Amino acid sequence: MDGFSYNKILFAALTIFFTINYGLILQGIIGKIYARVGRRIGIRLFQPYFNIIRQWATRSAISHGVMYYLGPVFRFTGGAGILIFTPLILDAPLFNSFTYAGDVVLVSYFIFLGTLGMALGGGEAGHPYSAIAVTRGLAQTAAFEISLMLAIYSIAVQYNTISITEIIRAQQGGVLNWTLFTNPIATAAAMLAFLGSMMRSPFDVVLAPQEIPVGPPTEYQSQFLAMLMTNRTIFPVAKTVLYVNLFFGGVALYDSYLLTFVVFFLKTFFVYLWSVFVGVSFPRFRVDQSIRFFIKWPLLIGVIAVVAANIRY
Amino acid sequence: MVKKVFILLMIILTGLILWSFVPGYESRTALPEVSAHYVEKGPEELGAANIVTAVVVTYRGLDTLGEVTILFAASAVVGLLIHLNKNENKRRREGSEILRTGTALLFPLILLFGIYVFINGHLTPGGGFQGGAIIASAVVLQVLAYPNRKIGHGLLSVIESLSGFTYVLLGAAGVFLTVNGFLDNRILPLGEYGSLLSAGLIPVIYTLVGLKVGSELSSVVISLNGESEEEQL
Amino acid sequence: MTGTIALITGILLVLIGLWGILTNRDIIRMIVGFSLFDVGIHIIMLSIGYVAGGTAPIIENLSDIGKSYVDPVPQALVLTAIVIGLGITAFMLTYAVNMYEKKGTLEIDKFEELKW
Amino acid sequence: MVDPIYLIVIALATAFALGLFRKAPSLLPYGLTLAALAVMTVISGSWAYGILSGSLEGTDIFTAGFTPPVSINLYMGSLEAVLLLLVNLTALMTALVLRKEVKDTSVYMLMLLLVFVMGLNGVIMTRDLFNLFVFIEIVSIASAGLIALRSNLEQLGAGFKFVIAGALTSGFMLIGIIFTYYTTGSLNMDVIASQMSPALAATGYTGLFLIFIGMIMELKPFPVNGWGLDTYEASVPAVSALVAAGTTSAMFYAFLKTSYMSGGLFVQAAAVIGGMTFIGMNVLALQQDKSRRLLGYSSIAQIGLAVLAYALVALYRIENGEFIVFALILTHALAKALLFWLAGIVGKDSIHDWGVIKKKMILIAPFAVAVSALLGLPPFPSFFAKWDLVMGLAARGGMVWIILILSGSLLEAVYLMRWFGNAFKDSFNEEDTLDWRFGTVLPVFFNMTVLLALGYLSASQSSFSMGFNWILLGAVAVLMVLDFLPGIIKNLLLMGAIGYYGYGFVMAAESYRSVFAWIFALGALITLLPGFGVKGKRMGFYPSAALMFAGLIGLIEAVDFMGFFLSWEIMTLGSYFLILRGKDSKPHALSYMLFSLGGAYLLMTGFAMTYAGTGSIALGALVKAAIIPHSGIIFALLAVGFMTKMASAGLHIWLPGAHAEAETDVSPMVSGILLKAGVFGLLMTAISMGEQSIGPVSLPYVLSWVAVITALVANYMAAMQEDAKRLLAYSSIGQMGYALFGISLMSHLGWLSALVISIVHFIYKVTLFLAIGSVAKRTGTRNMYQMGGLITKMPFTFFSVLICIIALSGIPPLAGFSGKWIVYNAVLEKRWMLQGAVAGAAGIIAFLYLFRLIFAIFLGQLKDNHRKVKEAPFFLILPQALLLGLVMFFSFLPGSLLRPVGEILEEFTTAGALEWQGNMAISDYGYWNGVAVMWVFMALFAVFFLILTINGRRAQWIKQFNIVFAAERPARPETTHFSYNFFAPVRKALGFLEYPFTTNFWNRVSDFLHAVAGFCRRIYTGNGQTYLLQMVIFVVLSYMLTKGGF
Amino acid sequence: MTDIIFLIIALFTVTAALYAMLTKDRTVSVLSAGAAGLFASILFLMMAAPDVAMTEAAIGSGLTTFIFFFALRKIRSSRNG
Repeated sequence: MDGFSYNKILFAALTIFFTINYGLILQGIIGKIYARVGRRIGIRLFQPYFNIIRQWATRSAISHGVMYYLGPVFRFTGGAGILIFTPLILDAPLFNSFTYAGDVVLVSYFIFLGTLGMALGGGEAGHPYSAIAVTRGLAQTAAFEISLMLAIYSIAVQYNTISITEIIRAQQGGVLNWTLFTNPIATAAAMLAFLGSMMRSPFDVVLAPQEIPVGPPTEYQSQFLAMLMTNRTIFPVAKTVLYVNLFFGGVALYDSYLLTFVVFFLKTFFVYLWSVFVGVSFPRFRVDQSIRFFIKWPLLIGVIAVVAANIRY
Repeated sequence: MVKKVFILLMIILTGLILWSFVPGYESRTALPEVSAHYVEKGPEELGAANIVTAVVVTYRGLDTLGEVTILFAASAVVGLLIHLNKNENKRRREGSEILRTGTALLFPLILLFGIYVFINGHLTPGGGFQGGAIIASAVVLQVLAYPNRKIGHGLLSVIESLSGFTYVLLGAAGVFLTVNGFLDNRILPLGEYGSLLSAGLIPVIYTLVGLKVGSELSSVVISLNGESEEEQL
Repeated sequence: MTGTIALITGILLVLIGLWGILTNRDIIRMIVGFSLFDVGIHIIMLSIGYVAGGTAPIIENLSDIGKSYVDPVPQALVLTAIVIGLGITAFMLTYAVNMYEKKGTLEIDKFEELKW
Repeated sequence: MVDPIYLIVIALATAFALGLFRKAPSLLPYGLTLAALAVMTVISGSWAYGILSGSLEGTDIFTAGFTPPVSINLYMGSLEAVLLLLVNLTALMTALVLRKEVKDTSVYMLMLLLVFVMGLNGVIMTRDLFNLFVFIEIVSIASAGLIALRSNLEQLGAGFKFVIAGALTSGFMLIGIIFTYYTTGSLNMDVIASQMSPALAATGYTGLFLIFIGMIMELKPFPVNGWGLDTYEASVPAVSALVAAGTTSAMFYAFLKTSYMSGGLFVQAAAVIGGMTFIGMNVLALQQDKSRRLLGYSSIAQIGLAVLAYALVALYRIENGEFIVFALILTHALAKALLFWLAGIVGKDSIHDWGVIKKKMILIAPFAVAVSALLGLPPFPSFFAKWDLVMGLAARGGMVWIILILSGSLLEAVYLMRWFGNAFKDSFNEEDTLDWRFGTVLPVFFNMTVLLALGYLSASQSSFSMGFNWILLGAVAVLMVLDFLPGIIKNLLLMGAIGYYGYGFVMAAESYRSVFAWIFALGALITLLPGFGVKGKRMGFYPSAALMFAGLIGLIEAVDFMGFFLSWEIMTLGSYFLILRGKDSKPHALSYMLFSLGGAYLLMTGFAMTYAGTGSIALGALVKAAIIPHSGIIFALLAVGFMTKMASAGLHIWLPGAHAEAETDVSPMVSGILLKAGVFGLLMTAISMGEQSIGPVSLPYVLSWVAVITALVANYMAAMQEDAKRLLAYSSIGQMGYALFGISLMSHLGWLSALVISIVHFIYKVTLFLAIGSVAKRTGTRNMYQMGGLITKMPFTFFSVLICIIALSGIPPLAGFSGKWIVYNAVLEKRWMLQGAVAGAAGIIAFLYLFRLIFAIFLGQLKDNHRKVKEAPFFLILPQALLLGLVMFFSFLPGSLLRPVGEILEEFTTAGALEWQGNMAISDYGYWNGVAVMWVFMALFAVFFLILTINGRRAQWIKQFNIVFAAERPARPETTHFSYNFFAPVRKALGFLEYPFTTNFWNRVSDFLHAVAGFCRRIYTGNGQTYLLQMVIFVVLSYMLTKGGF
Repeated sequence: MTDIIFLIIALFTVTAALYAMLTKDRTVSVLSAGAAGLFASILFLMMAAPDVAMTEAAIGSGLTTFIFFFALRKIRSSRNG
């Protein structure tokens, strides 16, 4: 929790760079797995790299207006902001550049900056599909956030802090210290919410391919789309890291950098995989169905988590 | 029927309320303080033999003024309503010959009797109201005998107004001439006890009251008979 | 005794008057009820002022002062009340006449233009 | 000094003399009558002045040259003098109004008028029982005559009922008088009073009872008053005015005299009857839509209140009783006479036809004054009377009566305000005319002036320590007088007054008051700015606004309950008039007023209980109130009272309509500023009283749930609105829910969040309402689905909305986040996570409506009919720009806001207070560096923007419809602007939240009351005989109940 | 003795009053009420109140009855017309 120093700018840039690469690889792997489950060959592992580079290189940029132009900027700012406000690896200065700016509340609210930017940009594009997708996304977000919030409350009471760093620190010293085991109910609630936040099947109606090709960014192409795609590589990572930090013991800085990265990779990968796993086994929900779903079971579990935490701690 | 029984019940209950006074009641043997004062000091103070008159005209003169006002108001209302609802007058059958002759004979007598009653109010039973009523009866006879004769409000109204006005002024004169003397009869000398011209202002006031009440009641009767001032004499 | 009889008579008259007022739908007869009601009250009033063995409070000679007289005050009040009663009766009758001219009936329950 | 007996002499002499002028031109008798009444007025006025100023003393007036009890005496004291002045003045004015009738009625009407007045004078002055009876008879005969002034069927029927009821009543009374004479041997009230003893009261019970019941029935108690109502309805309005003002006042005074005479024997019965009348008449009046009959109901109710007040003053030995009773009577008389005269001018009986009053707009002013005075709003004497009464009752344990009085008053507000609203808002037929003559108009304005003057007098004489801003009230008065000037000048005047006063005021405000002082004073100046853009006079706007701001500022300055409550009511009144100005605001303004009054009465009760428990009316007494018995109830009353103003769930139904329908620059006033009054009050209560509970129920805990449910449901409702201003209105409810939640946390952080939310909500809700208001103005609609794509047409407005919605939703770099962050910490500290989660969910739902707001209006496709829309006018943008500057300042330096506010609160509790390390705020749980967040945001934004711009510098701007839509280019914007029923899936899933529980509840309450009224008023069958029977039953029952048998 | 006469007249008064209220005929009713007034005035006389007796006779029973009849006549005439 130090203050500002100029090297932190560099650290932040490195964090973003690292995450972009990691995210792209992760995308490739997940894509592969997804295809294999569906008995297809799937994309190449580095296909995401090609995609994103191609988009950045596309020169036919057109704009529908100021907000359309700024939308991706907002979006990426939001994604990158979360990333550098969240400790990726405990006590590693490189991955803790701006964590001093705020705690888990800041991070969870900062998420909305990107969302809002996207929504505004898509909105100005004038395509109705964008707006429809935004409404679906917002509605779904509103539904799952409540159980996530309950889970966060539960662990905040458990650890008596809302500082992410402190929460990670409290989980050190063995697998059994993870929130997953010390507070399984809260974890359950949060992981259900996680499904919604990843917008994967069955909660992927926001981007439903049949009706709305790509969701809010319907009208985006070329460099704007490139920026959005870049964001899409870091955003799931940032979110996953947050979940890992809160519920799966975070990633401590081990003596061996390799070990540290392996742990980081494994934890984020499996948490990410969880959403994929659920996604392939369920059909898609309509928005109202997913709202009803979230205000039933995850909510109930969340309430139990909070009440239990209140009693226990 | 149920309603009538209920009303009866209510009246019985009202009766019970009033009855609650009866057990505690017995005729007085002595007068209350104020009444005793009237009876004992009244003749000297006011010079009126008829104590009731003394009370009515002077001691409780304000009541009497109010009473006159009530009659005045009543006749004004009667006048107002008749005035507002003018309708054509049908000729009525004249009274019988006997009635007309009798009326011609009796009318002045009754008038005189009325005047006698109010002039002597301070000495004998009677007074302005009774006298006024008697005068009005004379008018009633007249109206019965000659239903179509126009007896206007004009004269009556002037008498009424003047007598009333004078009454009030005389009352107010007491305030000028004595202390706190509104309606005080002693602004005129009390005179010799028991004579006609005694008791100061009382006979004057009773005369005025008699005239006023007589004219008012008469105009009520005339109004009810269907006369309105437009057709007056 | 006279006083008590008068008092009871008065009360009875009041009640009879009330009965008439409350049960007769005919306005004229209601007014008759009121005048009986009034007479009853007047009798009650006089009974209050009655002094057993008292004479009328007319003192012909000053030497008569000190004899037993009935109370002059209620008499004065009744006098006033009677005149007021006449005024009110005349007044009610005028109303009745006008109401009849307007509506052609004297049933009290036909005059319900205003309610609630 | 002229002997008061001349009052009677002059009236009678003139009346008698009028008979001589039967044939004279009508002007002569009319002139004589006026002269007589004028002289009487002067006489009684000089007595009133003399006695009240102390140069004269009350005197006995003897008649017949004897002293009482031998002869009848009258008395002229201060009360008599005032009442006489009232009666004679009213008569004089009524004579002016009746000018037109003189021709048709010959001299009779004038005679009756004079006799009537003389009778009233006598009733007031006499000290003799039988004489009182005579005068009462005079009054009833004369008024029965005046009732039939036009001699139509209705008048005759009503007059006859009046006469027979009067005859029955006076019969009972006469029997009572003579019985009393028997037991006491006297007719002089003073003598009887001096003899009165328990023994005498027992033997003379029946007599005294009959006098009592006779006097009570003269006052037309519920339910034996059908004849009285008919009279009010049927008479010429001017006569009704005289009856309502003169007869009732005089009869009431006579009732007082007889009641004193019997040594207060029937005080309890009077209390019950008075209370029953007050409530009963007010309930029944709900169903009434004939204005004169309505006034009749109201008159009788008011007299019931006066009787009740008298009885309670006597029962509970309340101080200042004379003032209480007579303030009520005088206010009622003046206001009711005014309203009846007004009814004469308007000439329409149905309250739905009163719109015609707007033909002379100025008539609204007396109407408003009279209605306010009747309702006991400040500054009219009735306000102070009710206040003193309630305080006194509370101190002596008369809670039941307080509830009764206040609920009756609320009911009264329902129908009076409905009527006023109708008159103000209803359209009218151009062909209708007003009876606009000197003679009819003068009395109305005269009484209005008198009411205002009395208000000033009673305020300046009142017992409370005056902390009130007369400068601002003076501004109200000046603006009222100068209402003919152009709006801009008045605006300058008002801003000048507020600026001049506000500077010292803000500087002087201490503690958390200073926060609200800033909001109120700054808010006033900023929200008045748009007024410069409005052309024309804006009649009524500036006085109302001044009234509201005066009230708001008074709230801060108040040092005692009285001052606080007074300011509260003034603020309510001003804002009511402001809201009423909106286009379709009639029902909303009404419900606003009713909820506000209801809330205010709860406050009053709470204050009264505090006073009862602590013996102090200083606002500081609330601190002491924390430990007295019933402190929980006090807290609950105050909390609910303030929550009505904050529009918490269940008490909110007035807000959406009221805020949405208000004018463009009124919405920000009432939403951004006015709501904070509730926050202020509740915060004051919470800070002063601390945690309170009723039994095992902790009140802050209950409040917290109410708060979060308010926030959740309101935000949900906001997301479902199609009307942009309604959306903002619901959003305000939700934000106030957060503030309430903060207060209910009862901790440093909780209160800090409430204050911060108040401040930022003020800033962005004013901005938003101005921005959306200007959009609505430019596009001519408030429906969002009819807008779209306005970003290019109104870019500044878009920008200000954008900043505001980011701030409002609490997204980090802007100021709104601070409130959220503090709330989270406070929730953890208190461990109310469930409520916290609901509040959080509400916050997320807020995104739904905020996005909808900006998207549907500014983004998407521009509609064809909006292609020529212009940017908002300068004076609507200027305040927005100022406020946006403030938002940005607080966003860059959140500490500049949080630190001073936090320091203020440390005075009360330091537990959990934020610790500051440079720009970093540290709580017990977490930390937040707003400055760092801002810089990170800006840096990232700048970098990415540069990347995008450099990479795509050849970006080409394309036309509106250049999109791919189902493989076609859309030709019309409507098909591509997705906006109507925006959140249909949410509605499908959560539609149950929309079920109007609250609205249905209040509708049922209203329906129930109206049904009760509709059913109960059937007792007024219209049959005179039935009325008589009811009276007899009433007498019998009263006797049985007071005596407990026969 | 006087008591008995008084009682009898009192009974007459009450009877006349009752009859006035029970009879179906308006005219009879008015007349019996007048009679009751007349009896009452005798009672007044016996109670040493000659003034009142006179008044009651002249006004209470006399003039009032006249006025009743005038009113009745007017009503009748307006019915015929």
